[in-house]
Amino acid sequence: MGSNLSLAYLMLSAILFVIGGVGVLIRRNPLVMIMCVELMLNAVNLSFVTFGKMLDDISGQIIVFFVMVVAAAEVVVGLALIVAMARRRPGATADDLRTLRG
Amino acid sequence: MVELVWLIPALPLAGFLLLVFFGKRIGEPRAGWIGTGAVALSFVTACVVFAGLWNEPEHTFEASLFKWIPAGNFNVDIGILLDPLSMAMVLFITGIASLIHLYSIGYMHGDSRFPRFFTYLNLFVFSMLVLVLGDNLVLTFLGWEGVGACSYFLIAFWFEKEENASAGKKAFITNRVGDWGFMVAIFMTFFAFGTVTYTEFLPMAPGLAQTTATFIALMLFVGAIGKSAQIPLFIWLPDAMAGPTPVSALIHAATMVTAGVYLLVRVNPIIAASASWIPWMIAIVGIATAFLAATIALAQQDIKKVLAYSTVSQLGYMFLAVGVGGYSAAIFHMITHAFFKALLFLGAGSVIHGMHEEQDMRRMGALRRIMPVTAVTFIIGWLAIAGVPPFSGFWSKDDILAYALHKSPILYVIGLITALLTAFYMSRLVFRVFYGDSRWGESAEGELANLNAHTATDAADAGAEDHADAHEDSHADTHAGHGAVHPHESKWPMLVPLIVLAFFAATAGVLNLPFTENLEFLNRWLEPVVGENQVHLHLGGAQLTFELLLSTTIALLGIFAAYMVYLKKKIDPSRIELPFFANGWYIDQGITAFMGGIGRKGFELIAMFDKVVIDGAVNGVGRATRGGASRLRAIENGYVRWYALMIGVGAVLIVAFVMTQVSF
Amino acid sequence: METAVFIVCALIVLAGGLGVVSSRNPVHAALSLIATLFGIAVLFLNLGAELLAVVQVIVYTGAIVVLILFVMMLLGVDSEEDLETEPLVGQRLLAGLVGLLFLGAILAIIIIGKESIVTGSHSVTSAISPTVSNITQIGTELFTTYVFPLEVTAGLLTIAVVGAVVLSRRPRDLEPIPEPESMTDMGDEPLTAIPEEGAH
Amino acid sequence: MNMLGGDPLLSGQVDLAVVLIVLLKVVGVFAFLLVATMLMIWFERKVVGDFQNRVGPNTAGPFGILQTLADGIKFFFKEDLIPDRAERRVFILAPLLTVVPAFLLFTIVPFGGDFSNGHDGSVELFGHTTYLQLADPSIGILFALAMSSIAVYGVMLAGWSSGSKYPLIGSVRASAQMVSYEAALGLSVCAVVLTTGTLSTHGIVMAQAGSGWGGFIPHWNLIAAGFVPFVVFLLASQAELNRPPFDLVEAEQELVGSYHTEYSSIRFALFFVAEFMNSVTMAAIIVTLFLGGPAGPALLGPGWLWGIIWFLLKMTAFLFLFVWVRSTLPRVRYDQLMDLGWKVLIPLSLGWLLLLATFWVARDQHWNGFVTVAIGAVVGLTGYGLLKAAIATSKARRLEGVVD
Repeated sequence: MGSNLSLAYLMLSAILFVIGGVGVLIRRNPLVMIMCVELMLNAVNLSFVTFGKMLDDISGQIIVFFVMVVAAAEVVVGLALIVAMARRRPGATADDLRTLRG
Repeated sequence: MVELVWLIPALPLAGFLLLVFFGKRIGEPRAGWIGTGAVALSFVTACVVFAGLWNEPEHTFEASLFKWIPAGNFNVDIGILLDPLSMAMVLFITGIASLIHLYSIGYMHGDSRFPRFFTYLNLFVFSMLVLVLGDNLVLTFLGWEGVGACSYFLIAFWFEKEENASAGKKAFITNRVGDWGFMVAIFMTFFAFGTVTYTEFLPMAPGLAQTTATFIALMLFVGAIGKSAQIPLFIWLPDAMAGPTPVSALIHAATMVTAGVYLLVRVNPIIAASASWIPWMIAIVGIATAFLAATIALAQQDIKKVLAYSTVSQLGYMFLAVGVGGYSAAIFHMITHAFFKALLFLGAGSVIHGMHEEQDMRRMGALRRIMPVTAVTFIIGWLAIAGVPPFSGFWSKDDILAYALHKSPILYVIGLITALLTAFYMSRLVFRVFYGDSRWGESAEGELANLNAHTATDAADAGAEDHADAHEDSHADTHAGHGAVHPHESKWPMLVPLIVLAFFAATAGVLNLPFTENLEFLNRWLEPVVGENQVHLHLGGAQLTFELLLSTTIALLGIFAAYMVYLKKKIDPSRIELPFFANGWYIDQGITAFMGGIGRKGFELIAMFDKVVIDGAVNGVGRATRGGASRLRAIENGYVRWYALMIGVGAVLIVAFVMTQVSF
Repeated sequence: METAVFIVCALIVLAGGLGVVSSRNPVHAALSLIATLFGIAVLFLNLGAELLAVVQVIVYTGAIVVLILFVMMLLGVDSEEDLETEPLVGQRLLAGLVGLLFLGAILAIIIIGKESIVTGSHSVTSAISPTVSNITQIGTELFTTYVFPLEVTAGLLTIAVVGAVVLSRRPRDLEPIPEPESMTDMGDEPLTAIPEEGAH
Repeated sequence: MNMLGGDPLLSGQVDLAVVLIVLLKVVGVFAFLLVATMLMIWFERKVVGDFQNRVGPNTAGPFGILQTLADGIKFFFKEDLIPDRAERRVFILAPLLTVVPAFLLFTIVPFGGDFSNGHDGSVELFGHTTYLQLADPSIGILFALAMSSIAVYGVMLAGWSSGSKYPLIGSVRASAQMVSYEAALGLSVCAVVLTTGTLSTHGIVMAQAGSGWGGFIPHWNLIAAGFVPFVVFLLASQAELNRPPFDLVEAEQELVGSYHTEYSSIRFALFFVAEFMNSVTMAAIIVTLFLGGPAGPALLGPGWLWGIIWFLLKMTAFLFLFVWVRSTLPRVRYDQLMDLGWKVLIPLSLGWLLLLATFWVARDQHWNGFVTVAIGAVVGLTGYGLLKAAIATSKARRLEGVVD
C-alpha cells in the first residue's frame, strides 16, 4: 500500500473524528450523542489500524479490539442511564440533565 | 535458647490481640487466666533466655527481626538488644507482672470491664518489654509511648468518675512534657551520630563534643523525669493512684516509672561524655525529690497516696544513684524496690479490698488479726522499705548512700534524713493500719467526725485533688454511718502473689551484698553495660561497718519515733502532719494559680494570635475561594455539551502549543 | 483497486458521519451510523484486518446500534429534534470553530509530517506476518502478550452489565423529575436560587 | 484478495477465465438460492397441508409446484401502498435490508465438492481447480454470524417506519430477540470452532470429512463437539429466523403480522422470500457446521456430484424438520422465549464450551481424562446449582414484592 494512501486513511480518520466531536457538541438527544461518540471511537480505531499497518505491527489491531470492548461497555451503561432518565422524564434531552447540577 | 528472645514480647502481644478481639466473648475468669498465662509464659521464656545468655560473649545478644523505617540513611529496625541490663529488667518485669496479673484476677473480680483490664495489662507488658528490649532509641520511644498510653487507659479505667478521668489526663499531659524532651534527644542523637541504634552510637559517645553530649543528656533527662516522676514533673504520679490498685503496683511503682532510670542507665556513656554539672543536676534533682516526697508522705491519710509519694521518693533515690555514678546501685534499688513496693501496693490493695474500697487510714487499724497473711507480708515489705537489715531495701539503699557519700557528704546526709523520714512514715502507715485500735465500724464514729472536720477545713482552700479526697471521705463517711464495715481476708489468687513477693522483698538483698566483691553479683553482671562509667567503690571494712550501722540506727530511729507518736501517742501527730505537707507543698495549687493568673493572660494572647492570624488566613483562603467561585460559576452552567466544548477548546490549545514546540 | 475501494468507502463513511450529526430524526442518524460502520469495516478489510472487519459488523452493527435502536423504540424517544433553536448562545458556532481548528491542526500535522508522523520502530516481536492468517496472529497475541488486559476487559464487561441492570431497573417509587419553570430561566442565576425553586 | 480465502482458484494468476468462473458461481448460487427458496415455500405449504390433513397447493404445475411463482407474479402486479404516517425512505429501504443479508449469508456455504476418498473438496472447472462455494474467507463462520446479526435491521426498521402500533411492538420484540439469541448462537459456533480449529467453512467441512470412526461413524461435529452445541444452535437458529415456535415478531394472532402489516405488493413479497431464503440458508449452515456439509462417500459416479447430492439430502432433511416443528409446536410466550435464551441456552452453551475447552487442554497436557471430566462435571453441576438457586431466589423475591 502506498504511503500516500496511509496518510489518506489518517486524514479520513481525523475528519471523521472531528465530525463526531462536533456532533457531541451540538446535538442534544443523548442517543445521538452516544452515536457521535461511537463515530469518534471508530475514527480512532481506523487510525490505530492504519498506524499498525504503517509500522507493520499487529498491536494496532489488538488495541482496536479492546477499544471495541470498552465501547460496548460504555454503550451499555450509557443506554441504561438514558433509560433511567427517560423513565422519569419522557423525552428528556442531555440539556435537561442540568437539573442535576449542584 | 537465647534465640527465643522474640517470644518474650510476642507472648503478651498475642494475649493482647486475643483479648482485644475476643475478650468480651471469652468472659470473666478465663480472660484473666489467658492474660496471666501469656505473661507467665513470657516469664518462663525469659528465664530460659537468661540461662542461654550466660553462654553469649559479654552476655549480649542482638537480633534484628525486620526492617521498620528504611528511609535513606535513616534506618530503624525492629531489633532486640539483649544485654545484662535489659535481661535484668525483663526478668523482674515479667516476673512481677505475672504475679500482679494473678492478683488482678482476684482483685478485679466482678468488674464489668474485667476482660478489658487484662487487655490493657497485656498491652502494657508488651510495651514495657519493647521499651527495655528495643535496640534503638526509636523503638524504646515506641515502648515508652505504649506504656504511657496504657498508663493513661488504666488510670482512667473507671472513667465514669470524673476524678479518675482527669487524673488520667493529668498523667498523660505531664508525660507529654517528658516525651518532648525524649523526642528532641532522639533527633539530636541522629543528628550527632547518624544512627539511633544503641550498639552503634553508644561506643561513639566518648568522642562526642561535650556541648552536644550535654544537650542530649539534658533532653534525655527531661524525658526521664517525666516518666519517672521527678521534680518538677512528679505531680501526676500521686493522682495516678485513681486507677485500680494492681495498676498502681505494676505500672506506677514497679515497672513503668522506672523506665526513666533505665533510660539514663542505658545511655550512661552519654552522661559520662557530657559536662560535669549534668550528673550533679541528676543527683540533686533525685535527692530533692526523695526528700520532698518523703515529707509529703508524712501527712497523707490515703493509704495509696502514702505509697505513691513513697514511690516518688524511692525513685528519687534511684536518680541520686545515677547522678553519683552508681548505675548498678540504681538498678539494684530498682529491683528491690520493685519487689517491696509491689508487695506494699498489693498489700494495700488487699486491705482496701477487704475494707470494701476504703482507702482512708483513719478508718483502719488493728487489721493484723483479721488479715493475718496480708499483715505479715505487708510488715515484711515495711521492714524492707524502712531499711532494716537484712531485708532487701536495706542493702540497696545503703549501696546508693555509699555512692552518694563518695560524691559528696551533703548528699549523704540528706539521703540519711530521707531514710529516717521513710522509716517514719512507713511505720506510721503500718501502725495505723495493722495495729492500734480498730477504727472501722460504729465505735469510731466520734473520732472520725473530729478528723473529718479537721480535714474538711484543710480541704476547703485546697485544689481539685484534695477536693476529690474530701468528696471520697464524706462519701465513705455516709457509707460507714449506715453500718459496720466487716473487713475480711482476701482470696488465694491475691494472697499467693503477696507471699511470693514478700519472700523476694526479704531476700533480694543477696543479689548485691557489699561485703566482698564476690558477693556483688549484680555489679559483676552489669559490668559489660555500665562498667566503664561506674564509680568503683572499694570500701574498707571499717567504713562499711560504720555506714551499715549508721543506716540501721537511722531506720530503727524512724520506726521508734513512729511508735512513740502513733502507738504510744506521746506526741500529737498534728505537729508532724503539717497541712503544708498534706497539701504536697502546695505545688498543685501553685501551678493552678499560675496557670489561672499570669499563664492565662499568656494563653489568651496566644489564642488571640490563633484567631486573628491563623484562623484569618484559613478563613481568608475560604472566602477568596468562595468569591472566586461565584464568579467562575458562570461557566458551570450544567450543560454537558458546554463542558465537552471546553474540553475541545483545551484540546485545541494543547495541540496548538505542541505544534509551536515541535519542528517538522 | 485499493484506492478505488478507499475512495468509495471514504465517501460512505463521511456521508454517514455527516448524516449522524445532521439528521433531525435519531433513527435516521442511527441508519447513517450503520453506513459509517460498514464503510469502516470495509476499510478494515482493505487494511488487511479481516477479523476486525467482521467483529466491527458483529459488535457495532449487530449489537451496539441494535441496542441503541431498541432503546429508541422502547422509550419512544425517536421524536425529531428541534435543530433550529439553541439554548446555549454561540455553542454551535464555537463548536464548529473548535472542530475546524482541531481538524486544521491535525491535517497540518499529517500533511507536513508525512511519513515521519509515525514515530517508533517497526515491530520485531509482533510484526504482521504475511503467511499466518490475521485471526491466528491476533489470537496468539491476545492470549499471550495481552492476556491480562483481556481478562480485565472480561471483568469490565461484567461490571458494565451489572451496572446497566441496576441502573435501568424500574424503581418502585418512581417520581418524575419536576420540570424547571423554563430552561432559560434556570440560566445562570446564582446557585442560591435553586433551593427556593425546590420550595414551591 | 486474501479475504476470499483459501480457494485455490484465486491463489494463482487472476485472468479472465477466473473472473468468469467466479461470475458463474455467483450466478449459480443466486439461481440455486432462488429456486431453493421457491421450492421451500411450496414444500412448506405442502407439508403443512399434509400435517393438517388438507391437500395444500395443487393447481399450478405438477403437485402445485409452480404455486410460488404464480403468487410472485400476482404480488408484482398488486398496488404498492405506502401509509401516510410511514417514514417513506426507511419504509422502502427495509425490505431490501432484509433480502440482502439473506443472499450474502449463502456465499460462504460449501454446497458441493469432492470430499470422498481423502480429496480436499476441490473440483476441476474449466481447467481451474476451485471449491464449490462462492467465497472461503478465513473468518468464514464469523461472516455468517455478522450477516445474521444485521438481518434484524430489515425487520426492525420495517416495523418502526410503518408508523403504526403493532409493527412497532414487533420491531421492539425483534431487536430484543435477535440480540438475546445471537449470544447463544455465537457460543455454540465457538464449540464447533474449538473442535475443528478453524473459522473457514471449508476447513470446518474438511475437518468432518473422511471415513470416520470405525470406518462408518462420520466425524461430524454433531458428535465431535458433543450433542449440546447442535441442539443449542438448532434452537437459537429458529429464534434467529423468527420461525415458529419463536415467531413472536410476526405473531399474526397478536400483532396482525407485525412488521409487514402495512406492507403490500412486491415489498411484502421480499419479506416473504427473505424469510424462506433464510430458512434455506440456515439449514445449509447447520449442515455445514454439524453434519459435514457436502462431505460424504462417493458411491458411484464422479465424486463432485455426490458432494452436491449429500448436501441437498442433509439440507432437505433439516428443512423438513423446520416445517415439522412449525406445524406441531404452539408459539411460546414472550417471557418463555427470553427465559429460554438467557437462562437455559446461554448458560448451557457456555458451560459446554468450558467443558470442551477443559477437555482439549487436558488432552494437550496429558492429564487423566477421566479425572478431568469428573472434575469438569462437578464444576459444571455446581455452576448449574448456583444458577438455579439464583433464579429461584430472584423469583421468590419478585413474588414477595421486594424487587420488580
